[in-house]
Amino acid sequence: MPLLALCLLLLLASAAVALALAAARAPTAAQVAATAGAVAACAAGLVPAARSLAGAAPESLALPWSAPLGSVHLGLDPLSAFFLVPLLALGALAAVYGRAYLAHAKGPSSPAVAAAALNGLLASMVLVVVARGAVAFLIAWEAMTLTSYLLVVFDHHEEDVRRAGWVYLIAAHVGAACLLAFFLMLEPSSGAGGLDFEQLEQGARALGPTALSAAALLAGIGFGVKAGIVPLHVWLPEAHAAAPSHVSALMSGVLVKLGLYGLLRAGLLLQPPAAWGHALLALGVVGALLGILLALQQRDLKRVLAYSTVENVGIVLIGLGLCTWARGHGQPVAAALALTGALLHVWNHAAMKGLMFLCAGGVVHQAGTRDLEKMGGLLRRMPATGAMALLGAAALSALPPLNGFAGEFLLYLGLGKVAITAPGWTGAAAALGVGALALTGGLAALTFLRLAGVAFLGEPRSAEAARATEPSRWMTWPMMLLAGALVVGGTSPGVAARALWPAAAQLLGPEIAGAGMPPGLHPIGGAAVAVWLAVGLLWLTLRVLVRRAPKNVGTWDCGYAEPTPRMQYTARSFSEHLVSRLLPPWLRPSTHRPSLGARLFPEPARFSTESEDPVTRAAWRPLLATGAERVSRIRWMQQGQLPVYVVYILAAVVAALGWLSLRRWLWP
Amino acid sequence: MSRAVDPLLVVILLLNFALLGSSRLRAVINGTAAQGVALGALLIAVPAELSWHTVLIAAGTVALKGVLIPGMLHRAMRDAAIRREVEPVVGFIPSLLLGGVGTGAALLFARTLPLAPQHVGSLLVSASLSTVLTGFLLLTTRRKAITQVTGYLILENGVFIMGLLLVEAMPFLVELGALLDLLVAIFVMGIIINHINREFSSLDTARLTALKEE
Amino acid sequence: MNSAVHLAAALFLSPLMLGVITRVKARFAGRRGAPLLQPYLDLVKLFRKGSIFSRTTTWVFRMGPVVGLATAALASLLVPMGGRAPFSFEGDVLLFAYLLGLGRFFTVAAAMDTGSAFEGMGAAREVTYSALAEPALFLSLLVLARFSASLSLSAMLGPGLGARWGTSGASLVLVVAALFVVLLAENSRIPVDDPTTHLELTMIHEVMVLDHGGPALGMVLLGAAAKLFVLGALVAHVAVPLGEGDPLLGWAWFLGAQLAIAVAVGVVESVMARLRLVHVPSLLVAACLLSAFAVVLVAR
Amino acid sequence: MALALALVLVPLALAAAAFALPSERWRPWLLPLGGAARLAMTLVAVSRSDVSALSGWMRLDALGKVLLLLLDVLFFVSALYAPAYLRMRASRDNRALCGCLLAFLGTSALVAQAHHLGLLWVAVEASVLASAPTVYFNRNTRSLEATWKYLLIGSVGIALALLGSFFLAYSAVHGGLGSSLLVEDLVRDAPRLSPAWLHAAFIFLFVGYGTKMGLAPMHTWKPDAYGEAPGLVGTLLAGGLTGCSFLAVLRFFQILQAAGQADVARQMMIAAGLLSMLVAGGFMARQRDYKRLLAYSSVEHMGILVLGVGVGGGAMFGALLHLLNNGLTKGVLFLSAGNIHRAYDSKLTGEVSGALRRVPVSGALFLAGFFAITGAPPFGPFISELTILRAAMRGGHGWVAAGFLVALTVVFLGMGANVLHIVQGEPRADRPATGFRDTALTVGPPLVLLGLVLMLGLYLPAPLRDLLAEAAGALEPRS
Repeated sequence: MPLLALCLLLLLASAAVALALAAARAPTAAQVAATAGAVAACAAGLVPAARSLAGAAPESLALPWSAPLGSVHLGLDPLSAFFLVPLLALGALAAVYGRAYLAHAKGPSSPAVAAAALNGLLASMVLVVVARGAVAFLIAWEAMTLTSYLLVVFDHHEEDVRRAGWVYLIAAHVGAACLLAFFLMLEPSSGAGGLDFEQLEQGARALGPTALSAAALLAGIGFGVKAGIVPLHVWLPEAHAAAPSHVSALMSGVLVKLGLYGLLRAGLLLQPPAAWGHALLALGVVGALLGILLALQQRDLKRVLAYSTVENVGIVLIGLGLCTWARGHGQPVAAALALTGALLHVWNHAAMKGLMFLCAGGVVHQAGTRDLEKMGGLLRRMPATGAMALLGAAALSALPPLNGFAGEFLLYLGLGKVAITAPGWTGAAAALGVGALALTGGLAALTFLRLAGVAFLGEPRSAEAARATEPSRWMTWPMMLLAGALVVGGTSPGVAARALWPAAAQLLGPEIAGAGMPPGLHPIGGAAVAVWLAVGLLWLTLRVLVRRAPKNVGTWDCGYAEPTPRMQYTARSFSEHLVSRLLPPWLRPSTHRPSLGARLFPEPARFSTESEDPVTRAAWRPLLATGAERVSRIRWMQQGQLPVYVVYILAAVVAALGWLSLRRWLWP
Repeated sequence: MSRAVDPLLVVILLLNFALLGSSRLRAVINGTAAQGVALGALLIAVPAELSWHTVLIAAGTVALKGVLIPGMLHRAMRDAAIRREVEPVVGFIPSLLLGGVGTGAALLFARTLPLAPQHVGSLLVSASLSTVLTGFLLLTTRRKAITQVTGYLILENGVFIMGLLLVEAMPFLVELGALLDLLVAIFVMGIIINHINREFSSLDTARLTALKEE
Repeated sequence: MNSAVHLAAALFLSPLMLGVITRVKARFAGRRGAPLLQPYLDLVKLFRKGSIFSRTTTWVFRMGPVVGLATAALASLLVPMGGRAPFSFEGDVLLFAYLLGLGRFFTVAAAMDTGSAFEGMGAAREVTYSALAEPALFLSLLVLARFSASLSLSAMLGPGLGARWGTSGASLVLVVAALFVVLLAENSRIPVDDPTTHLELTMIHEVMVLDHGGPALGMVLLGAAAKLFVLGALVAHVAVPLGEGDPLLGWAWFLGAQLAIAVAVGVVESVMARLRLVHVPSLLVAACLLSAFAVVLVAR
Repeated sequence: MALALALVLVPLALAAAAFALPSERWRPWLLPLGGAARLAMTLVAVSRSDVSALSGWMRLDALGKVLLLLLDVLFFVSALYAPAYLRMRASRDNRALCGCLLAFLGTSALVAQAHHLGLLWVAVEASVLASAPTVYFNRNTRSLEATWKYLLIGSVGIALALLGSFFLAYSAVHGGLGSSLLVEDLVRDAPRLSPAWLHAAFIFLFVGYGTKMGLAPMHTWKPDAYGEAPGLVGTLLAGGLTGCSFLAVLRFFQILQAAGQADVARQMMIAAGLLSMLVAGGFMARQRDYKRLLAYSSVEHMGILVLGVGVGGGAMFGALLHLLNNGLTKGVLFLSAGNIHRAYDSKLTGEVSGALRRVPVSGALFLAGFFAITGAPPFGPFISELTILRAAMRGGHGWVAAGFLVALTVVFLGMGANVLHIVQGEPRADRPATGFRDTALTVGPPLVLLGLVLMLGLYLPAPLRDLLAEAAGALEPRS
């Protein structure tokens, strides 16, 4: 705990130093100070997190606070430590990467302030995870929103970025309001009350079933917004695309996961009945499928990745839902498998998506565009970034021998266990869940092949892409560390699973966790090693077999003599078959076709497609628009007519006197 | 409490109706002045024993409410060279009806308020509330700044009548109220009317509607 | 030992299946056809030839054949052939499916690495159809898993399956049908794709490997054959379950069944025309529905 | 004795000096002078326990101390802003502004200390009258209209408050009490006051003083007055004057509470509070003028204050803390909005964008102020709003809490769209720079206020907490 306090202190202090230096017009020094502080703080914080996962006893700390809301309780248990590990690891890498990424930013915002905000974001996320009381949690939660918002709108001179930031802010605010209500609902109404988690747990026991469901709904909305659960995910792709890439990495890798952390904590408080597992499972399946179906339509590199985060959160939710269901139905093994798989996937996804966003950042930084259709051939021009992006793409498609496979493997096992043993419809439902997961996996492969293929392979589709070069070392090193994590996580998934088991055990409770960790991952690690060996062996074989290869020949292209980059298959055409043949119209991007031939001579016409989120398009936008329209009807009250204003006062008096008389008449 | 109180209150109530029903600015101002004089008389009639103090306030009230302010309003009307009609937003008959309904409601509500022994049976409370209501009506249904000022004065008169209940127990309160109201009326409204007159060259407050939500 | 046998079978016997299919098709067309061992000859020829690599391509292009072959070979270690598979554990069926996925990933990536419009087209179709085939494969296998209460291929395709034909024949018929469709789709056979014409008209798998030549193409061919072999093994075990018994008898039975499948593929290729591309998804969705129906039947 | 009077008379004397001083240049410096003098005196007075005068008619209790502290900090900080601001507006005569502001400062101390109901009414009155001419600073038709509305609606409120005071006094007469209208005496004898008169009195007082607080539906003057007044004046009106009226409401609430008749009052306060919040949210939704936006935000927060008092329990403390938080945050918002107004010469949201570029510190302050006022931690309003909300939940007002949250969300949406449009993006090409730049004197004061708001969110000094607790305790029912 002292080291964790040191971590928080270092983050805040370095942020303050950076702001001071920025104010003193020393932006470079400010960035360096903030980055150094972040790295040191993350290193300091990883120690207690690792110790806690290694079995150290939970620690806690109570700080006196003068506000009327009780003292601030902090604590470190395996669940917190589980989320601290990716947070601090990815945080340090993002900070290092971010310094180089933003060093020459030309936008309206100061890189030094952004570096300080990043440290603030890290500090607030750490605080979210270690808070043991609702007040500290909410403060940290909102501080997390604000700091991340400031980072998202780093480039706020662009209209898109502003809109993305605003959508994010709206979503976060609605979520926070729900959380506020959630925590306050749980406060025990008898006695002195109190908003520490312990007291809230007691309060939850006293709630009736209706109130409990309402509380669960509030928690679901509040945390679900952050986690990007469909249909609350709409802010996610916008914000991730708009933010600087290291921030997107941190958001996708960690911030979104903190929504899941909140759900898990809420689960510990509420002790959800098994029936809620169905809801989570359904949400998970919908989220996974919708997320990936939207991901494969996007033109914007970072939006692809963002929608894939929606998908992966859905996958984790499938695990959580299954665990909830299985616990209540006497399937301890399936529950343990599902939860371990879900948690492992959280870690794996943090590494994979972190890597991919950093790679995307490299591309955006060097090629100056997020549009897939303007990329191509980047692997030749930025070999390290490109190779790591391909690795990340394979991992995100959940392919062995990389880490993405391990978590899904356990999830499949858990689902499969239920599918082959549970009687009746539950078994069928679990089996269909397996089918859905398989479909998701196949579509993920499509999505990431499309991304990697269009962006990194083939020929460049724009002059900028042709000129791109490898980004600075400070940007590639963090990527390489993450890529290493992908490989190691793939070859030794058991190690990761053992490391996170204390957190899973805490969530599962002693009855289930007492049976020990479910086996299952060992062969996967071996298989991964076998794949590496087999591929290596055959690669050498091919090297030997290929004796003479003439240099400088073009692609054959069925004999076409002058193939141009424009003839390549585009990102849109890559997914066109699936999108236009198989998806219902409301899931497709809306297209604006030019009207031709209306006049005698053709006029200039534009064809454009818009990939606004279908949920936004169908639900949230109309809802907000009508809401704003309804609400602002009240404006006729203020017409500038003084006499009318006086009537309001009279009406207030009359209404109050009337109420008084009525009261006296009703309750004499 | 003297026997003259209730008749005086009736006079005031009648003046209320007269104000609601009159169509000429001059008549409105004169009605206001008359009500001011009646208030002065009330002030002398209400207390059981008369003190110099009370007489002084009464004299001041008559001077201000009955002479000075009406005089100022007459002058403002002359200077602004405005039309002499009242220009109501709500017509005279509806105004009168509303006034009648209001007076009835005031009577009903006043019955729910228990009175101290020395005041039992007095019309003071209902007259006060009804006059306040009349003031509100004039304020809200008349368009010119001058009529709005008179409406406000009537409203103040209503409050003043309420204060008469306290004139024995807490004379300080009554004086304070009376004097400060006049301060409002004279200094601030006078100044503002002057400015409005200059800026808009009319005393029609219907023009003062630039600030609004559209 | 068992591993070596499995590897050898997958790598060295699989081209024979291609030969059989070609021969069956030739016979249907009234020709004598190429020798049964023709695929072997082709492979030898290719492995001895020189190579050409477009200047557009990178290491990914060479990785395609390598990974394709490596994963098919490794997958063969998870499938029971004459007897139990050399490696079997709870969940090996998932590894099996995802290994094939890995192979596909790099085959497709290699195609896109050429920057050619045709190969990009093939790549897009390959991933689209395989994504649709995935649920059918998993659901069919789940039916078998439910019978054996295990998620291991060796158990699922083990001796108990024979008895099930008596009790749950309907769902097993559905499973066989679904798996056969998956086999055809995954190996780009008619009616999904026509593997015999090395032209851009062949829409999926073959068009992806247009730029490969020499040893790389050899690896591609061998990998594809091995994939056909291991997927065929799945179908073979479900369609013609093997009782417990002598390993030699088992192998003989297994190879016979594989030959039968090759013949069946050849027959299908001869009597059917290639589907129009837009109808391929319908076929795959139908396979998904068949297997889902089978699941519901057994879970009921 | 002397201190109590000095708190009132020193600023009034300076006000007289301001009216007498001929120099347009030096007159504004009287404001910081007066502010500093008053702040120093207030700090002394707050630390003492027996500041009183006029045989108990004036007495500084915990409630008064809270208000006085808020007023003086706000006044001092905005007074520091005044000279630089008025130098920019050299074309306008600042005699009335400086004099009236100082007069307002003096009368506000009278409000804080008045313990006689008549005196309280006079004091609130005087503070409203003293502030009215400051709205007319710009001397154009719009500001005239605003002043006219402010004055007329305010006067109606004044009249109703007086009527209410009469009712209250009569409830004492009816109860057979003596002629004392001292709060202490009334609280002591509260059980003997006539309930019927008391209730009616509270209605008139609440509507009357509520008009001056700007509670819906009596808030109509507020957007006009705040919109047309200089940002400096907006700060003092929104943070200070509303506080004076709120204090008046609290004094009467205290009497009702002591009489055990507060139920009706609480219901009305909760209703008025929620209504104010919702109405304000509705008006913010498509607001195009950012100073009017701030006015509606003020309406909303007045609603929060009375709602807190109506909910009672811990919310009482929360409401008093929120009085401070809201006042200080409004200072940040009005002063930075004033700067932005100067830098663009427009207060229409549609014409102003990219403030973070043109006036980076003011823009950032405006943004931070927006986050603070909408209840984002780590700023003070979060703590006070959470306290109120929590008390509402615990007090069994679940639906009130739900309405509160909904209203906060609506407000956030309405306000955010405007504020973000103003601070982000690029300045419009057709809005050339006016030459206004951030300087230490124009951004320093709001920065100080923001620091205080931040401090209140993270750390509540023990003396202040005790003071607030004491003040809240005085409003609780007697056990």
